[in-house]
Amino acid sequence: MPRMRMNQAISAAIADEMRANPDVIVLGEDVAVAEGPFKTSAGLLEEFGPLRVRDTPISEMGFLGAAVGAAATGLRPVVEIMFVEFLGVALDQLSTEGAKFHYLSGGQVTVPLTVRASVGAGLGFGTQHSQTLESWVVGTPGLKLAVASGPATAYGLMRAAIRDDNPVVVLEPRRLYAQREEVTTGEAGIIALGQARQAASGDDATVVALGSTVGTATEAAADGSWSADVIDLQSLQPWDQDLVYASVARTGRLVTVEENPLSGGWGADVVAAVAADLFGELKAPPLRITAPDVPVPFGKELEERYMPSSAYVGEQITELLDTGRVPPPWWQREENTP
Amino acid sequence: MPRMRMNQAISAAIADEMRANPDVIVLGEDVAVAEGPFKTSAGLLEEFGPLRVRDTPISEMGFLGAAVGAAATGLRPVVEIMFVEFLGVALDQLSTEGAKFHYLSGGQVTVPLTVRASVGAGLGFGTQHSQTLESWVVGTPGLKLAVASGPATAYGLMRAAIRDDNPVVVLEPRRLYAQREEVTTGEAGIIALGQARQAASGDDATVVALGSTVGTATEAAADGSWSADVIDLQSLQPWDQDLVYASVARTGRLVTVEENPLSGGWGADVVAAVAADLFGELKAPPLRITAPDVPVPFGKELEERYMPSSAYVGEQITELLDTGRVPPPWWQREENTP
Amino acid sequence: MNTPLERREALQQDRQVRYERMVEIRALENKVQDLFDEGLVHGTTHLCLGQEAVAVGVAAAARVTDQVTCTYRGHGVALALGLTPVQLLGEILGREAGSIGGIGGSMHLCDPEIGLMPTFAIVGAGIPVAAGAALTAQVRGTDDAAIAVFGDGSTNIGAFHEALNLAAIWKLPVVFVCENNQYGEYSRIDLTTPVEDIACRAESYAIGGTIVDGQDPDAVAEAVSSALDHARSGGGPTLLELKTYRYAGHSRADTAPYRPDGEFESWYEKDPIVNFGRQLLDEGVLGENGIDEVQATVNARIDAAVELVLDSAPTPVDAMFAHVLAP
Amino acid sequence: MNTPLERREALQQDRQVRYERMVEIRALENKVQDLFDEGLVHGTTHLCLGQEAVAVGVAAAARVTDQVTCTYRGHGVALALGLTPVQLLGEILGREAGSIGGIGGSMHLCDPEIGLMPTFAIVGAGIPVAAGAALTAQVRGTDDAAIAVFGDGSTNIGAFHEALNLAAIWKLPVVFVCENNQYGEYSRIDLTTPVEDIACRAESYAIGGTIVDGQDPDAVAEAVSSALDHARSGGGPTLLELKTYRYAGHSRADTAPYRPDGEFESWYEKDPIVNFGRQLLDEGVLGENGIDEVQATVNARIDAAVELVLDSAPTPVDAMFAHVLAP
Ligand SMILES: Cc1ncc(C[n+]2csc(CCOP(=O)(O)OP(=O)(O)O)c2C)c(N)n1
Ligand SMILES: Cc1ncc(C[n+]2csc(CCOP(=O)(O)OP(=O)(O)O)c2C)c(N)n1
Ligand SMILES: [Mg+2]
Ligand SMILES: [Mg+2]
Repeated sequence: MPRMRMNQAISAAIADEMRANPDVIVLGEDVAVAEGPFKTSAGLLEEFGPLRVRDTPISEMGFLGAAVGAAATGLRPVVEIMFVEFLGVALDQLSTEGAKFHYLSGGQVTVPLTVRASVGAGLGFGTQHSQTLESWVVGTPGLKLAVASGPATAYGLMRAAIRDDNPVVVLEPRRLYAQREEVTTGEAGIIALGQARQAASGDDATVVALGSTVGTATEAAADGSWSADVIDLQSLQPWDQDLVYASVARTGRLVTVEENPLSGGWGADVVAAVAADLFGELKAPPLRITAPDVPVPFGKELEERYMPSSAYVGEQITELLDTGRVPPPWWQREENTP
Repeated sequence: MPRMRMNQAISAAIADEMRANPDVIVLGEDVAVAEGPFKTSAGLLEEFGPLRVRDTPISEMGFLGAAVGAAATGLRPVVEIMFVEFLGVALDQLSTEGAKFHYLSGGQVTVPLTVRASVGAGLGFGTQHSQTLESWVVGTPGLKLAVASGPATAYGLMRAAIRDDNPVVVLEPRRLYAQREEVTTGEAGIIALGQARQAASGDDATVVALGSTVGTATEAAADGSWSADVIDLQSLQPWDQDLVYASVARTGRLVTVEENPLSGGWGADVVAAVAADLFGELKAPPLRITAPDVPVPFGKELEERYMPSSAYVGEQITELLDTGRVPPPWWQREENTP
Repeated sequence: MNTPLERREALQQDRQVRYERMVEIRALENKVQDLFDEGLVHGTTHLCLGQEAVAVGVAAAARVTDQVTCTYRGHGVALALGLTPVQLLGEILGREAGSIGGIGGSMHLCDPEIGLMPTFAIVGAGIPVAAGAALTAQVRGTDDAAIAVFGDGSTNIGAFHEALNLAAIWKLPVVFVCENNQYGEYSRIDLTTPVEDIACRAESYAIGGTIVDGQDPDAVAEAVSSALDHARSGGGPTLLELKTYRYAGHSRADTAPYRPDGEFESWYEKDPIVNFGRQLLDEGVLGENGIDEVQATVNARIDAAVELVLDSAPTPVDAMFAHVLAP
Repeated sequence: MNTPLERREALQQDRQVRYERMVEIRALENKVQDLFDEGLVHGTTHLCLGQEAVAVGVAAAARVTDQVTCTYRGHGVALALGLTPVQLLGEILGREAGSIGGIGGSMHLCDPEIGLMPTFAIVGAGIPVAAGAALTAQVRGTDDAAIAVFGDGSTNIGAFHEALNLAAIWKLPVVFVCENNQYGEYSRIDLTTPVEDIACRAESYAIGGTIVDGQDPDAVAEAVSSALDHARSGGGPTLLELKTYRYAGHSRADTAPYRPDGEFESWYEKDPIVNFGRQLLDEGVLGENGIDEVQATVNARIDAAVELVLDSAPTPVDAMFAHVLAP
């Protein structure tokens, strides 16, 4: 099992799919010659040539739209949106065109498109380059959405996304690109979309995490005075109700750990579903641990506070278990309100 | 109290603010000479002239961006996005620029911008012109979001939005434009942003509705074998926790009625907050009544089925009260899954 | 009734069929307006009356394996490409017989067999998508091409600019066909667009830009053909501006009160059907009673289609759950 | 230390100050690189080394009441407009002393007093926003104007096209200043842009498009001035293409290995600071030791600013809760 960084795992996943299928192409700003601003397409131009690996002009609407058209006519484009915020200039092509083509062709046209985007805070990129923005994507029937939590899931989800016949968005927490771990490559490493993964086991709570917060939650669970199932959701649309429900049915407590602001965050969907369907099984109120409702601040210390840390996750869960009540978030304790 | 249609109420609200403040201007496609595709700017060009009421080229990114710039330098633009889907070609200016200017100026710049958009199904406009898409807007710190539920709230929210020093999105359920009611105009008719309204009172449940579903929920409550507080949320960001919590604390049951698909819908935020903060007070699981996770279909009968009807709301709530369990949605009963 | 493919082939081979198809488009659009006025059409609809030569010229020039994107004002292009009146009316009236089973309505047609990609209700959106279809041809090394058909008003939106730039730099085999019908919704083009001729915008991308008489199906077919040849031979994209005129209002109930007096009349002198009919008579392609015969054939066809569709099964409710995701 | 307004006025009045400001920009950018290499800068930063004449020329031509939008590569424009080295370094280093209190970082500067609108980290986004600032002037009937400063690569994005079209049709008092520094990130312009001169894109909007020597602050100031005059007198927008060159890589660690051999050297012969300094010496505006003196003054100022900022209070954590919403 090779040990690799997450950006290497992504490059490897794309390369493996490109080897397997000549229809897979790669588009994006500086993905070819420069091998991607985050080196997530290393070696691709060299191996697959300029017909299949292309640097684009700065025009996300244009090249994402072209990718939709290419996908609808037989290719399997992998498009890089360098920072997820740039979807703000291109969302129409993803959500209103690509996601609806299959429906609007009566099933005659498929759009096997993969849209990769880097997300999240922690590297000092500032307010316009540090959000996670799952909410822009999640309420769109016709789209799938997966989020990598490290090299192995990045590899496995990327390959599944490229093989899928639907438009799939894969979000890559930017601050994990340099993280290393052993990665099962090849067919065995592929992770089915819609399937979650149990990252740790325990009895006191079910902690559902996504992307960058999987590590945070796992660390918190390892340190804790309590033990929990930590579930790496991996896919957000669709999400794995079976695994989450089975765990909550056992632990009786649900906690979500989210890097996004509270409002509109993905955890609300999970909490709402569990509260509806497992009402009788809950021993404590569901707890969402999130960032505050503020734009992502610059500054190392501020950014670190903005994102839930493992210590903070640990404290919040401890208090939930101790009191049976949802503890106030750190900013309320410090009397800060956005 | 004049009786007016919702589009007339909107025109009146804008006109009243334009009279009160010469900085208010109106921009959009065919809002001037043609008085708006839905006649929501009737009389404005005539009264306020072409300097302040302007038809734009088809370029939502361009004119929304111009509105952000105008707002940041002292005007109070009211921008029409004809169908909310068109935000897909312009979201950057709303969410990544306008919403963050105040923050990114250290409070030196304000952006008193109002973005109006028509939303929703029911008029046969098809998949790309029938969504509600609150989810594109709601998770953005720095933005406010209000939704009209009829002529009176359209008037009151519009005036509040134009007066607000922040970017405010006001969504207008398209199929209510022709609805009539008496409208309190003038200062007394203004509705503070962030404040909900109790549309009906009762004991068995708290039914939280928004926009087009307010009428649906109120009708269901009037017919029902049960009685409920029906709350017209009016604002979604921020939303009125006080009113909702006070009601749920009394009724012990929460139901949201949403026109959007289940995934990513606004009701999840409300349910998650209530489940966390009023866990002990809930007598039954929270119920979300929504549209299915499918693109909005064309065809009168399909569209009508797509949107929750008052009969359906009535049945679902009845079953919740009878069984103490969340009833399956209609499509599950009919063994349809998207 | 012929299949879409047969209809397309006939049109490509035969100028009389092109004439007939223009007559069919007009008759069908008028029928849609009637059905709308009778309250039988749910929702909205955008007619291409007056623009028939564009549709037919494009379809005559394109190969069946070329891909075409067009807009909500796409009934004409769809029929010209080969979509049958039943497929079209079925869609507009929400029947299973519609080209996508009635789930889409007037703005959403599609038939991959004849190269009709899903049509677009978002202004400008089809332009980059056509570039993408051309990318497929380029990557696969076929000599297929793509065509984007869009309006004059759409040339002010970012997607137009981005698509042309991308296609130019990659020399994609795509032809950008701007139907300049003088209006975007209720606004005359000069109120929103500072240039007289949209073709001049080609210079921003160092590609060819040509003004074409959009009222003449032969001229359209020729211009599109030569742009397609250029594209197929690796020369990259071309922008064609087809000058034409929208006879009806923007959509359904719009009576176009904003039109200056006499404008409609002066364009009607250039009516594509009247003129092309006259030309085919002169050439002897149409016989003495040819015009009336074509009209009668077409009317019968449309009437039969309307009857068939009105009698056919409406789209069932559970169709909304199909094709959300590919398996 | 002078206030931003004083700094701006001095620059507008005095060509020697313009020279000094260019030297300051360069010294400051070099210092930012040093601080970055020392690990003191969190995040990323985009230097405008080589492009100093653009910044200074624009600031010299603009009134203080004109509004300017610029990009993440905006340190130079900000300093030229009057932002102090302390405000800039404070922002980059995340201190309360920063122009927005350190909450934004290198890409997010702002000072309304000198017309510096919040700077943009999204390519193209500032272009329509500048058109909007011009709209305010037009609606209010002042004769202020707006200026958008953006890169060559940004002219391929939709917002550029939409903003120019809108400004043209409304004759907004705005000047579009394209800093053509030959690269967008790691891609040479000819890989992404099919035209040689971006100025030609003005024709798509029937507005003036002019190529300007972006290495000469006088030429820049003159071109911007005359475009501003045109704008103020109701003539509408102008597109200026300022040919210049980015000495550093795109951001932080990029060493620009993709540059062809000799390219940097040939541009360095046109170095704006060297050339303008020489010119001012020739003209006698600078005395014999003027160059060294200016450098010494600037160095001292920057060193003092760095010291002051490094000793100053970091942005407190609770600052993230301020200014999310206006009261
Ligand atoms: C992005 C977007 N903005 C606005 C609209 C509303 N709209 C529909 S058609 C139309 C006019 C388009 O004009 P043109 O491109 O000239 O095409 P035509 O209708 O004349 O064929 C507008 C503004 C839309 N569908 N999409
Ligand atoms: C919409 C968007 N796409 C991509 C980027 C990433 N990006 C940042 S700078 C840059 C290059 C811009 O080139 P140019 O406009 O020439 O400006 P320069 O950096 O040369 O000043 C790119 C692609 C972005 N910030 N925004
Ligand atoms: Mg038109
Ligand atoms: Mg550049």
